[in-house]
This record gives sequence, structure tokens and C-alpha cells, in this order.
Amino acid sequence: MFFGVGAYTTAILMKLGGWAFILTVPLGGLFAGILAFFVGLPTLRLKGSYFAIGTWALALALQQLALILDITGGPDGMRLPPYLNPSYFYYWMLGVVGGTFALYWILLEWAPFGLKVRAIREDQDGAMALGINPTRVKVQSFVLSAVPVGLLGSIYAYWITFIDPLSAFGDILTDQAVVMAVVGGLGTLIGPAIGAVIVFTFKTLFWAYLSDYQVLYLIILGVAIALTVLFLPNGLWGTFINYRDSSRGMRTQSVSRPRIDASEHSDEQEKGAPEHG
Amino acid sequence: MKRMTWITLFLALSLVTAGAVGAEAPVFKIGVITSLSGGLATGGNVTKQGYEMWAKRVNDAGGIEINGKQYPVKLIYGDAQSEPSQAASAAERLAAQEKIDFALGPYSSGVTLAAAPVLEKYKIPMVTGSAESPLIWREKFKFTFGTIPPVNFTGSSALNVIATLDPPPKRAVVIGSNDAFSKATAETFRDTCEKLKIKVMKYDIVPSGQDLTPYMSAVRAMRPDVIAFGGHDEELIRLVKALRQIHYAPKALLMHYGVTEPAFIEALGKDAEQVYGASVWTPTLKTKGGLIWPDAQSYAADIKAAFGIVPDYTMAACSAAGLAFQAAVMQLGAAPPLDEAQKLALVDVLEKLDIHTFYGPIKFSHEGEFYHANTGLTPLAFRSRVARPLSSVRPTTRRHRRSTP
Amino acid sequence: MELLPQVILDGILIGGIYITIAIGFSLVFGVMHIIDFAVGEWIMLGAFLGYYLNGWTGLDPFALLPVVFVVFFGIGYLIQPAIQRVISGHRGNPLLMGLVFTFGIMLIIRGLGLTIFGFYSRSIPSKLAASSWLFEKGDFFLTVPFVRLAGLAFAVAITLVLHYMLKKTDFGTGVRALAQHKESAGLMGVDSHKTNCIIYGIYVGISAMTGVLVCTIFSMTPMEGGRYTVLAFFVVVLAGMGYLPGVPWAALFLGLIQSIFIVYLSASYTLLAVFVVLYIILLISPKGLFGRGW
Amino acid sequence: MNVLEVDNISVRYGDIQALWDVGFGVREGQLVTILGTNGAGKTTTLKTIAGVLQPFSGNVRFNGSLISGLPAHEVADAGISLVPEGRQLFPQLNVEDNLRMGSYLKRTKVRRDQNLKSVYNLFPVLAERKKQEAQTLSGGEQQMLAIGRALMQDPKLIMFDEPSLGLAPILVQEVFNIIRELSRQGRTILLVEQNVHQALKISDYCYVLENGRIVHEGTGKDLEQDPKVREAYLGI
Repeated sequence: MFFGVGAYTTAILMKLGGWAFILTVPLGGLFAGILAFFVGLPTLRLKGSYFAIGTWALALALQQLALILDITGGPDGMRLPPYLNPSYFYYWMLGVVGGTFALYWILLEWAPFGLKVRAIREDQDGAMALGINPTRVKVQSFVLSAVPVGLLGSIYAYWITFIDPLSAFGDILTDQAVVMAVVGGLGTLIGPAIGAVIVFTFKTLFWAYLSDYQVLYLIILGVAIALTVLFLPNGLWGTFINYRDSSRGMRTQSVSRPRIDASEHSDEQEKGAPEHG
Repeated sequence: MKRMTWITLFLALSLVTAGAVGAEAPVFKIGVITSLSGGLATGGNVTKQGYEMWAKRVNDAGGIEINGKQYPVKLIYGDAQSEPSQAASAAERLAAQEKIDFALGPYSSGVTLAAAPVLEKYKIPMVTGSAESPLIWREKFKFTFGTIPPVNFTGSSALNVIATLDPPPKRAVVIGSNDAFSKATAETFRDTCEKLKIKVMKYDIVPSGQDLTPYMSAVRAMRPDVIAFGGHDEELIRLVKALRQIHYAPKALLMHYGVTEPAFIEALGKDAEQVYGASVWTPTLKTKGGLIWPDAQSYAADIKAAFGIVPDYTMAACSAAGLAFQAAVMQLGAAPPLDEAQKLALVDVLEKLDIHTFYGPIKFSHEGEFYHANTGLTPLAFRSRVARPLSSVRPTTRRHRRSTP
Repeated sequence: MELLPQVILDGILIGGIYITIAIGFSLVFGVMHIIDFAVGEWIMLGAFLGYYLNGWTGLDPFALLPVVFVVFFGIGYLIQPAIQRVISGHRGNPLLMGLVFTFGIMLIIRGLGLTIFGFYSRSIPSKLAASSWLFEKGDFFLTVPFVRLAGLAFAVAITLVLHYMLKKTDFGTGVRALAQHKESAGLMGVDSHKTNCIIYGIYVGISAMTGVLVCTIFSMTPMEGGRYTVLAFFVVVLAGMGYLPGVPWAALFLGLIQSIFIVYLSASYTLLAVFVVLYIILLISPKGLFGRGW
Repeated sequence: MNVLEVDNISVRYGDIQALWDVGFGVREGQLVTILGTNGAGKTTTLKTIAGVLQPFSGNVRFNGSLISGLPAHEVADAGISLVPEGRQLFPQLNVEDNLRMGSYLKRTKVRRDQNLKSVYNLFPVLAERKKQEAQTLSGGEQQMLAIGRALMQDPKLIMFDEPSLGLAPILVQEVFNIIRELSRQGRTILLVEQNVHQALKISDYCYVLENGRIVHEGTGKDLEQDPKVREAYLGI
């Protein structure tokens, strides 16, 4: 959802406003943040699956809006003047990703904000008793997770040079996020990364050598997901950690997997950036 | 956060994998970028079968003959997954890693619009056997060609036939599904109706996948003579069924795409009978071809033997796209792998190409709104199931064609 | 002409289809707390079984419903233990685990469907599909398509059968008990394993019958399951997750919104309206229209 | 002859062991009580007998046949019923459906109407609230419903898990009266309680559980006079 907002911000400003790309990127992030704020206030009252479905409905509504409006080009989408220099975008993305990592790291590990987030995740009532306003912190995290996604959306729009409602507000990457999360283990930082490597490698190899059996891809992916969930409920990384810990003689304990909180949901709801190019 | 990890990894991995290309016996490496999965997989696989058929026949004959030597073709697929971003990624991979000589194009305009600039960048010519949306040709990509004329070139032909019915239809309702191709079709229908002095009582673009029965109930109350619908095959089937269920038959039901498709006729059985549509090719068409297939009938027989289905015009256009490449590269006389100068020269040859195939003439337009689309063809109007041309070119279409050299 | 009666009727008929799409899904969530991502794929598989059975036997699709139900009841019954394994035991977040697992199942079924059935759209012919009642009196007119009416009748029948089963039979009381307190139900002698298998079988069976229905009224491709999954989701969320009595009303409500919007307001905005309405209802009453979900 | 024979069972929750070689027996027609503080393992013991939990070592026999390892619904079929701690009714089923759930098993279904009548006789208040959802009942009424539900199962052994927990003193007395009455009718009862005074008064034999192990046993009277028990549990 925020990805699409960023993408359309850049596309509309560049195409109709004649703005320079560099100027549109921060605005993409800004609008994503503003939207997250106004959306977050009401939706964060919803719990669990309702929150997921609420944001999902909203993303679909935005997609419909982009299909109908004239300013977005409707179903025809928008084409930007091509600037085909992958390394340019490479650095942009690296910058945003790196900056985000750094920011999150500082906020979550060093600033009091991280403590608040963890307090709410562990025990919302307890956190409230300590004077933490959970809604406020949730909205803050929601906005915080939306801004980088909006920035990436902006970059994506200019990189691919073509966006339409399907690609900007579609949900194909939701699936992949789930896959990564599960193969790699939820609630850990490294788990999803490992999942990403495996899925990416598998995809690349599959399309390179087995492209005649495209349908097989769905089946293999499905079987892989099903088997992982059945036999490695903690994901590959989580299982590894458990194994390591228990072999060190520590008490086996499942990797702490927090309930899906607001920021994680938002992350899974929107369209992510392209995964290979 | 996950997305960030994903991207960082992609960046790292793409650097690692970029180096791995091996040397093989000289073949024409042809990238096929099309949607093998996702929402457009049905159409995507039609294109795939069309390209495959061509490649198979070429390789059965030993390959494409260049200066007395034969070079086989190798198709390398890139799945666009019905997503523009995936199409761009696939194009990037095929161009940068697989070092393809040539590309055969996607199904659907969104995907084409995303893949084309990438191929421009790598200077790889592409002929697509699908993508009927006018949007593509308005962008004037130098390296992109198409064997099917855009829908604004072909779409009016069936309406022209309907206009000659007795008594002539006076009122029409035009509906389009909300995707690029269907919307363009509906726009063409609307404009042509106005030109033909058929009153458009209602014009709507509806979200795809809607149940149109309530809408049709309302339309029924207006009693139009013609219902014209721009949409993809499933939507057409649903619309026909909806009309059947509410027991309403307008004088003419007009659709652009799918009417000649075997799946459409099979799925609907008798219901499909009074549907009009336009097409550029059917297996019964009288054509004469030089390369591989002498006529439409032998092509249809080949497809039937290979896949057990009757080919539609998209499939034929895709095989014809292969033929266009084959003819051009033979004219050029360049053996694989093609270098950049040869690829540029190939574009020049394609621009001047004027050949006759089982599919009909292939001649790409040089300028105007049909830039690099095949305007050598004459659109035909069809009534479905009968699956034979009601009439060939109508006068207006001819004028239309002449106005765009 | 006066359109309103027709619009309302069409809305109700659409709603009828939505009932069958969502009711099994809601049942399974209510009893086992599984959000089954594969619901659309069961519908798709049912449609294709119906299509082929119709081709072989020439029987009307409505006559084939019991056969389809029995076949898919069996499939659901056999698959359930795997799902149970995923959502129980020492796993954090069983809801998400179940969701992801069924997502995998969905991919497998879709892949197999594409391999076996191909990419083309199929539709089951039925004599009912070509006839309708037509009332016309001055400005007033009403068309009642038989096949859709049959669909609505089927939806009502399914709803009543489920209602009877849950409220009037010992097995149904056991199912409700199991949904409300698993451990106590076991103490009362409810075999939760077997009961879950039966309920899941019933759900898969209903979904497959729904597939036959939509393939008769509309058409079906192996790619299309996802559309029905979305619909099932929306109806069930409107009704309140797992609150079965809410499903028929939520389905009719959704059908009416769609029908009214497409005719009176703007056809382009129909889907937008559906999403926005869903969103607003969630905000006003986070537990569905009746506030009874969880 | 012991109807219920618990033979050195040990039970774990994940890595935490809750019971260590707990063994005891209950004779036909006896009222046996297990006493213990919070977390001593009383509920775990009952749940293990009922088949909700499985011991990792040791056996449970009922009427001579092995029942440990059976799932809860089969243990229920064998004739053991548990009135669980905190009632654990089906909150959205009405009173009558809750009672009908007691005769879910084929074995008891035949006597459903008869049993319903006798439960309503025993607890007239339940008859008045037949159609009310269980969650709308008061604490005392809920406890009666839980007991009624167990009686509907035609049990050969009834187990009560802290039936007095969370009830007003006057209701506590009433619950114990009911249990005593059931015992007088000749039913075999296994009671788990923290309310030591009341429990000792009505039981034929008692076990004291501490940290998952049985540390004392004896008749109610014996234990009442045991100085250690008096100090630890009676606060004297």
C-alpha cells in the first residue's frame, strides 16, 4: 500500500509536474508516512487478523482508486522517461536500505523507543501501567515502517519506468514475505534473510534451467512451504538456533516468536520492491 | 524490514551471478518474456505455445540458414508473472546474463511496457506476437515490433459489419473491463459507434471480475440493439452466460477478443453463437506463406498435432513473430551471436520487412500511432462458432488503413 | 422502467452464491481456528470435477452435487490431520502457521490444477442456465434466472442443514462444545480428532459443491481460485470471524451493495465501494456486522 | 479392591517435571482427597487420570484395565468423569445443552432423559435456567452445572478439581454438602482441594501432595491429628 503511494507520488510529480526525481523521493516517503498516520490511528485498534484484513481492504481500495482516477492513468498505468542505469538505482536502494537499517538499529536498540516497543509487545497492559501510550507507539512504528517502503516505491517507479495499479498495489510479494519468514523463521532478524537467499536462489536456478516446467514451480514452492511448516515450525534458522542451543547444553526453548504486531503486519501487507533484476 | 533484507540480498546476489555464462555451439539465443504464471497465464501460455511451435519447426529443419550454414534457435524463457516489475527483471536477466540475440515478446501491454525499455537499453530487438493495446505503439520503442495490429486498428471492423445488418442497429451499450487492453477496446467501440451514427446509450468501464448480471438487467431495460464489450476471455464467457440467464438477446453482441478462441466456443457451447468479433486470423483464412508453413490450414494442423487444440490468432501471431525474425536475420545474413551493430541492422531490416506468411502479410508501420505494429494485415469480422469470415475488409477500414501508411 | 425490484433480487441472488462460498470457511474457522487460504482452490477443484463428471455422464450439474460432496468430503477428512499437526503442539502463533500451511496447499493445488486442466476457462452447461421467469407489468419487470434461483435455493438448503446439524443433533452440540472449550469437550467424550476431520471434510465438500455451482453460473479456470478466497474472506470478516449465523446476512449484504452500486451509482466504483464498506464496518465494529466474531 | 490404581506416574510439561512417581489408589465407594498447595501437582494428577495429559512413566489402571495412554474421550467412556477446576463449561451453550453434552457418549445417551430429570431434581435452579447461556450463570450455579454435567456421564468415578475455588463461603458449604451426599449414595469420588478443613471432614482417605510428590497419607482423622499436617495446612 505505502509502496504504491510512493511509486505514484514519484510518477505523478515527474510526469505531470515535471519535477526532478531527487525531489520526488522524499515526498514519496513523506506521503507514505502521512497516509500511515491517518490509516494507523483507526486501524491499529483492530486486533490480529482483523488488522491484517483491514489494511488489506484498504490497499485493495487504493488499487481500485488508482484504476479509476485519471491522474494515475487508470489501468493504462504511467510510464516515466526511462533512465536505464541500474547502478544509479543500486546506490539509491542501498542508501535507503542502509539508512533504514541504521535508523531502526538506533531507534530499537539504543533509543528509549525500542524499549517501549518491546514493552508493548511483551505485555500491553503492563506497558500502559508504566505510562506508555500503546496506540501512540504503535502509530509511530507504523509510520516508521511505512516511510522507507514509500521511498523504495518512489525509486522503484523510476527504475522500472512503468507502474500500474496492479504492480504498485498488488500483493505478489506478500506471498514471498511469508515464504521467507517461514523458511527463515519468524521474529528473528537473520531468519528472513536466509529465507530470502534460498527463495531467490531457487527462483533463479529454476527459471534458468527448468523454465519449460513453469507450473512445477508452484507445486515445488507449495510443497516446500507445507513441509517446512509441518516439520520445521521454527523455520530453518530457528531450528538451527534451537539445535545449537540444545547441543550447547542449554535448555531447549523455541525461538521467541512474538505475536504479529502492527509494524510487521504493515510490512507484509504492501508490495515490496522487486526481488531480482 | 524483510523487504530491505530481500533487496540487499538481491543486490549482492546479482553481482555474484552476473559472471556465469558459458560458451556453447553457436545458436540463436532467443529470450521469451511472457507471463507463464499469474493472472494472465492463460494468454501467456498461448503465446508460449506459438513461439514454441515456430522454434520446433526451425530446429526440425536443422536451424536458420545463414550463408549456407544452419544455426538452430534456443528459446530461453523469462516469466513475467503477469507483473510489469517481473517482466523488467526477466528482461534484464535475459539480456545481461543470458546474452540473448533477440526477444519474443510478452502477453499484455503492461508487461510489454515494462520489458521494452530494458531491451532498448541493451539494444535487443523484440517482436511480440501479442499485446494489442495501442499504448505500446504510442511509446515508439525503436526495438519493439508487433505482429498483431493494435485494437484501435482492428476493433472497428466487426462494428462495420453489424452496421450493415437489416434493419440497421441504432442504439448500443458499450462496456469495458478495467484493464488497459479492454478499456482501449471499449473506447474503440464507442468511437466507432459514434462514427457510424449508432447512439451509445451507456458507456461504462467496470472493475474486472465483476458479476455483471445486475448491470445487464439494467441494460436490458434500455433495449439496445448492440451490446459491445471489451474484455478478456473469461469475462466474455461470463457475460454471454449472464445474458443467457436473464434470457436477453440483443441483435448483436460484440466482442473483440476471444470469439474465435476454441476455449471460448467449447466453454459456451451453443450460447456462443450470436457473438460477433473481430480477428486478424483464423485457421480457415486463405493465406500463402513462404517460410515453414505454406498456408493457415497446414499451421492449424501442425498445432493440432502438437498441442491438440485449434490455434487462435494470438498463437498464430506468435509463430509469425518467429517467422519475422527468421526472415529478417536471413536477409541480414548474420550468424549468431549477434553483436550490437548487427542487432541495429536487424532493426532496419525488420522495419523494411514485407513478407507473406501463413498468418498473412507482415509489414511493420514506420510512423504514426501504429509505429512498429503490423499494419500489413486486414482485420476480419467474425460471428463466433460459425468461425468463418462474414465479410472481409469493409470500406472504412480500408480508408483507415490508407491514412496510416 | 422500475429497476429497483430487479436490483434487489439480483443482489440477493449474488448474495446466495456468496453464502455457499463463505459458510464452510466460517465453520472451519469457528471450530478449528484455521484460516484456510486454499478455500478458493477447493472451489476450483470441485468445479473441475463437476465439469468432467458432466462431460462423462451428461447429468445436470445439480444432480452431481452429492457425488462431488462425497469425493471432497473424503479428501478433506484425509488432509485434516496434517493441518491439525501444524496448528497444535508447541508452535507459537498457530493461526499464522495454519495460514501459511494452507497457503502452501493452495500453491500445490493450483499447480496441479494448471498441469492437469490447462489454462483454459471451462463452464458446465445446464438446462437451467438457459431459462428464466419473466414478469412484466407496465413499468414493473422482474427476471428470475432459474440457475441462480437454484443457486440461492442450494445456499439456503446448505445453511439450513448446517443449522440443523449444529443446533439439533448431538454431533452438532459436540462440535459447538469443541469450538468453545476443547479440553472439556474431550472430557465429555468428544473425539476431537475425528470431529475435526468430519468438519473439515464437510467444509471441503461444501466448497467443492460451490465450485460446481459457480462453474455452472459463471466459468472457472485453475487460476481463479484466489478470487473466491478473497470473497470468502470478506464475507466471513463482515459476519465476524467464525460467527456462523452472521454469514448469510453478511453475504446478502455484500451482494446487495454490489448490485445497487453497479446499477445506481457507478459501475466503475463497485469494487471500491465494497472495500471501503468493509473497511468502515471493521472500524465501527471490529468484530463484524454483529460484533460476535473473535 | 482399588477401582482406580495410580501407579508411580511422572508427568512433564515440556522440560518442567510436574509429578514425580505419584502413586495411590481409590476403592469402590470411597471418597479420597488429595490435598496440596497451589502448584503441588493436584490438577496435573487429575488431568493425567482423565487422559488430558499423558504420563511419561507409570500407569493408571481403572477397574483393572490400563487407561493411561488413552485419549480423554476414551477415558470418559471408561467411566471416569472430571469436574474441572474453574468449571470449564461451554460458555455459549445453554444450560440444557451443557448437560446434554454430559451424555454425548453412546453409553450414556440411552439414559439421558432419566439423568436429566435427576440432575434437575438435585439442582432445581438449573431447571429454571434451562435455556440460559452457561456464561450468564452465577459462580455457584456454574459449579452446579459442572457437577450436573459430570453426573450425566453416569460415572463410576467422579473427580472434583477444587470445586470450592472462588465461591462464597455459604456456597462452599453447599458444594461440600453435595459431594458428601453423592458419597453417601455410594459413589466413588476423588477430590482435590485446598480447603483442608472441609475436605478432611468428609473424606475416607487423604493424600498430601507437595512439589509433585506424595508426602503424607492417611485417613481424614489421622491427618487432622498429624502435627506436620496441622502445622503446614491447618495453620495450627
